[in-house]
Amino acid sequence: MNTKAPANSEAFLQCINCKKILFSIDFEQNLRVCNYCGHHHRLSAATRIAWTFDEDTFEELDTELRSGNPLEFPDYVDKLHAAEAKTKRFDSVVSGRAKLEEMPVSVAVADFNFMGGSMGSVAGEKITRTLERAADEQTPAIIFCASGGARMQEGLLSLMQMAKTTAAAQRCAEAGVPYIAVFTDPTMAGVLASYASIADVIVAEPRALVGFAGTRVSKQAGVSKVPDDFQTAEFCLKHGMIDRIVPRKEMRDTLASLVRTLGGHALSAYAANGGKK
Amino acid sequence: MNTKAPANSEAFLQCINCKKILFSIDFEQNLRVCNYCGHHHRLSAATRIAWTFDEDTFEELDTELRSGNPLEFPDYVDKLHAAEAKTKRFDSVVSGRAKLEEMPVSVAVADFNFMGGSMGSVAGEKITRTLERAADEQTPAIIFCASGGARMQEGLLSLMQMAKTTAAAQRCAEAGVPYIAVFTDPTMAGVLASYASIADVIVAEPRALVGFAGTRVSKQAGVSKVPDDFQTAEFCLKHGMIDRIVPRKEMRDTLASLVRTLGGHALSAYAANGGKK
Amino acid sequence: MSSPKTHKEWERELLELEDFIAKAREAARKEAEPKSREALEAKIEDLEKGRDKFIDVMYSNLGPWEKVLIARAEKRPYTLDYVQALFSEYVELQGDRRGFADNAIIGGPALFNGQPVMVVGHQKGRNIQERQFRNFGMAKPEGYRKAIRLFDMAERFRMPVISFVDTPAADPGVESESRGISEAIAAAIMKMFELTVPTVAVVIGEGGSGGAIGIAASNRVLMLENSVYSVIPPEGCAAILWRMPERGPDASKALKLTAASALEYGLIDEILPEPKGGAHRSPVETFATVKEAIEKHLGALQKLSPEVVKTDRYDKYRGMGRFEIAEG
Amino acid sequence: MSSPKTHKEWERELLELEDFIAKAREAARKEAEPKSREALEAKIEDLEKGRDKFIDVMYSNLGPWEKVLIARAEKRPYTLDYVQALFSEYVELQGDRRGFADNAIIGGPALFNGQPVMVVGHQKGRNIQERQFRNFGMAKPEGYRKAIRLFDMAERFRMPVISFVDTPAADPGVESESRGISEAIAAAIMKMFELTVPTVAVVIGEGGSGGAIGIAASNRVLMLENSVYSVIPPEGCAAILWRMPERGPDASKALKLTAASALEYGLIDEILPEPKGGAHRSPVETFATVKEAIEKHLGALQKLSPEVVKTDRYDKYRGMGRFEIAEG
Ligand SMILES: [Zn+2]
Ligand SMILES: [Zn+2]
Repeated sequence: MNTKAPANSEAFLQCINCKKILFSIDFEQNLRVCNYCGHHHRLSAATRIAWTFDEDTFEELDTELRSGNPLEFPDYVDKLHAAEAKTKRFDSVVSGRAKLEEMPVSVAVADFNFMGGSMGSVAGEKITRTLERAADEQTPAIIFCASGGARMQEGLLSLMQMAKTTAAAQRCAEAGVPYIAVFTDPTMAGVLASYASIADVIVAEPRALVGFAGTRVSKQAGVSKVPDDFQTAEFCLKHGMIDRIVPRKEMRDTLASLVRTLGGHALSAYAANGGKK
Repeated sequence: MNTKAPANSEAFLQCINCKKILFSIDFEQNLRVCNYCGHHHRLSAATRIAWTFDEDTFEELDTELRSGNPLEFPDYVDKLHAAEAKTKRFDSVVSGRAKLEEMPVSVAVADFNFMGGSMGSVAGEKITRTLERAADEQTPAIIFCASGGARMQEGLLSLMQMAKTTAAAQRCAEAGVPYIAVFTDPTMAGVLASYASIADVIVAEPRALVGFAGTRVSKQAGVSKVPDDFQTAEFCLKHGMIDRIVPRKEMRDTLASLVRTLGGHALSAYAANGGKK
Repeated sequence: MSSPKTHKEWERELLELEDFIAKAREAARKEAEPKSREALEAKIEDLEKGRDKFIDVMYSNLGPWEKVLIARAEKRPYTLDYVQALFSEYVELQGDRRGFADNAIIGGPALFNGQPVMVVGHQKGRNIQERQFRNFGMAKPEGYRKAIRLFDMAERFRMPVISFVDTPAADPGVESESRGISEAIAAAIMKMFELTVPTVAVVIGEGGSGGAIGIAASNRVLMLENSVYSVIPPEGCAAILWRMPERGPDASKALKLTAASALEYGLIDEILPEPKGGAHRSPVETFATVKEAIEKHLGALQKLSPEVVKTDRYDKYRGMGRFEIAEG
Repeated sequence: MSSPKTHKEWERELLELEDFIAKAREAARKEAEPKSREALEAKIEDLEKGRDKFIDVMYSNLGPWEKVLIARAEKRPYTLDYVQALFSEYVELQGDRRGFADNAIIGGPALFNGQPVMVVGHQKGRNIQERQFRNFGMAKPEGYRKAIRLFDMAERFRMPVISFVDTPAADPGVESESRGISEAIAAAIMKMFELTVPTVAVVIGEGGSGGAIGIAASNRVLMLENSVYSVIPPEGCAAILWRMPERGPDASKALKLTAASALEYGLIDEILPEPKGGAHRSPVETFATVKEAIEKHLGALQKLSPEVVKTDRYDKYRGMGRFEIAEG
């Protein structure tokens, strides 16, 4: 695994969950999981990639895709520019190829820092390409989800990304290539109700927020009382909606085992093709 | 529809549900549904066939199949002989071909009078042949269920009929031929947990008993309280397990519409083959 | 001037006028004296012309918010009205076969011009009891799972699928969440992309986000002129943008949720014109329009091979989205 | 003499003997004086020979009821014991993706001799907490629906399915009934017949009626020597036949529920011998036997084409049943 240098120069930081003070160096060593309460703090796409896949094997693709403002939605351009400045990226999804324990995988990782990881045309296109590459090249797909949902500012175009990405997941299934989704905090709404939920295997980070409707909406809508763990990964597990909750430090091993077992057939086809389609 | 002559020479009878006294002639005219409480009294296979399919179109098949006593199970032979004497049949299922509003259908009808409609090797074989004929001849399958479950006296052979009949239903589905099941009182246990529950469309007669475990077993097993309508057709409808509750007098029309719509493609293939495979 | 909040409120003057005309007609009917009756009838005729003009003006150049109100109008034809008008031998099938039943999505096999098809649609209710029974047209997971079952049958028995879209949203409650409303919607979308039979969706009222796309991902998507199709309800959008849900009318402009916008962005295939004054003012005319449109699109799709039907659908959605290409 | 009701009761004398030997061994260990210790050890050796002979006698010529007791024994290896012993990289997958999770059926992908397979099995518990957590190995609908999901993946990713059967019955409670336990079992059976990947089932303990066949309808079905497979629990059969559930031992004879009978009637493919004294007396030996048998059958099945794998399974079950042909 790769270096876990402190993200900033501060020696200490505070856990956003339990509010305890942590040593930055310990915190990074512990993959940004609080030593006290086990809270899994959010990661940028770059960090996630570095900590998950084989060192220096990630090849980023689709970098030319940039969100426009097709609806001329008020203030959207400003928000995009702010997000671009903050993340040095053109949108919330990073996509490409990587290796996991030397097995080739097609990868997409969402970055919550870019407009809450929301899915507009660019995110939808990148997810679609990731799943299409998986199908075409017979390499298992791994997608790390982190999103508040569809991107309102692209209107119906965003809604259609739900159909488009789901269609690509269907193509992946038909091609006999496993698709594994990782729900990180948060995985919500339009993303959850499309490509995220139909992965062959779904694992989630502990206590990740996972749900369809904003919590307020659900609570208003339901007459039944709201359980304490409502819209958490734990709630999803109890209700059969995900396969496992996997702590961050076991994530790489778990994903590798899933790729090796479920992806065995696809990877043989990949190898038979000389490692390329 | 065919003649509904009184089954016996008595002028009156008593509803087994509401205990009111009924005129036999009215009762028969009303398809043995109580005028007062709407209770659907059980029908023999012969009556069911006469009241459902086009007049004189039923061609009975598989009549040579007769239950033996493969396990040398105590008293089984006596029970078989008694059932044969009572029903003038060799087992609980009557199978064959018929027409419904001039459309060819593959048909099986269970007779509860033969050892509680239980499924042993013969019933399993007849259901299997009915579904295989449907698949092979591209004629929709209609099966009227009435059974207490698998026939204990044939042991594991009976259990295997669950797999065998279900496999035949799978073949039917793969052949693009619709299979419609009608749950009549009672449709239970091994029959419900095999070919009955995986029909494309399931309709039930009102208040038919439908369930997996004997009512006593379920009540013991569950800590939760037992609903009033537990294991009735109405309970199944509420829980999404059946498509419709169809009163006996609407059954023929409903089945015909289903065959005409769902079976349209299969029946075209049948017609293109000159009405035979 | 603040925007109207309901279709009734927006049409208030028109409804008053219609009410007045109805009363005048009643008076004329009761009037024994021929001269007076004639005079009254002449006046009524004038009033009716005035009303028609009123409708003309009101319904020409509708803004997005007015369309939202019309799309939600209680008097608008609902799915079962179309089913009754356009199909024969419809048998409604129920249940998800997993323990639950839903009444906000309905469906079953039927004949369309004598040809077997599978019908699926959201169903709203007109009075309070009906509305509760239909959960205001908001389907729970079991609704989408029933739809999947019907899609499966459609594929198995080679029946085209006609779906009618009319929902404010999928049910967002705790129960729905606990049974996986997100998975149900996603799985329904996925199933639609598996089909090799032609699929045609008609947005007849509200095309409400995920709840709509769950049964709308079809080869052809048609929208009635005054229906809307949106990623989020305008009130919800306003609440997020400006923390003022009452600014729904403004949000409805920003969201580009009209049929015209959807067509412009290449997201639907055709706009079906409504009768003057909206679909509810002449349901018969509306049914005829919808029927003809389905015939046309279904006819074209049925000329394609099953494989092409499927890739046509994939390619259609594959192309949706608008983005820029950054300079290398 | 009344029949024993549990494996423990049946083995009581043997267990006492084993207990005595253990105590003697402890005493020998503590004995400082070499002569006395030697004497004790010699006695222990005699006792052990006696015990072995005891086991020999007890476990030779077992009746059906004794097999029922052994099949239900708490000490018997359970599915997860086999999973741990026979496979690597097992990742347990959970959930039916419909709102519910079950702990009586478990499963997931794994490697078997380095080759990807899908493992599914009933899981019982050993202590009270575990037993409740596993619902005594009685799966609810969600267990079978999870199995279906795993079968689907196995097909999609070309993985053979290995299932371990060990359940008294499917859960018969009100909850299970309300979520369609019957449909879940039937759909699981149906799914197994759709598969074109090889499937091998091993009955390791109790093959309890519908609950068992729901994950057992495989290309090859193997039974451990002392496992049982029955259409109804013997106690239930006795209750129906004689209204005396305590006559289970008699019913167990009538039901022909042993591996030998199943093989005789052509319903299974092979009986796997157990170590002397039952699978639990030498799990390692049992695991080796089971592993070898799976290798053999899987190896043979993997030589067949996917289509043939499927028809092989169909034909196998198609031929099950015994009836007479009446004179025309
Ligand atoms: Zn903390
Ligand atoms: Zn009565």
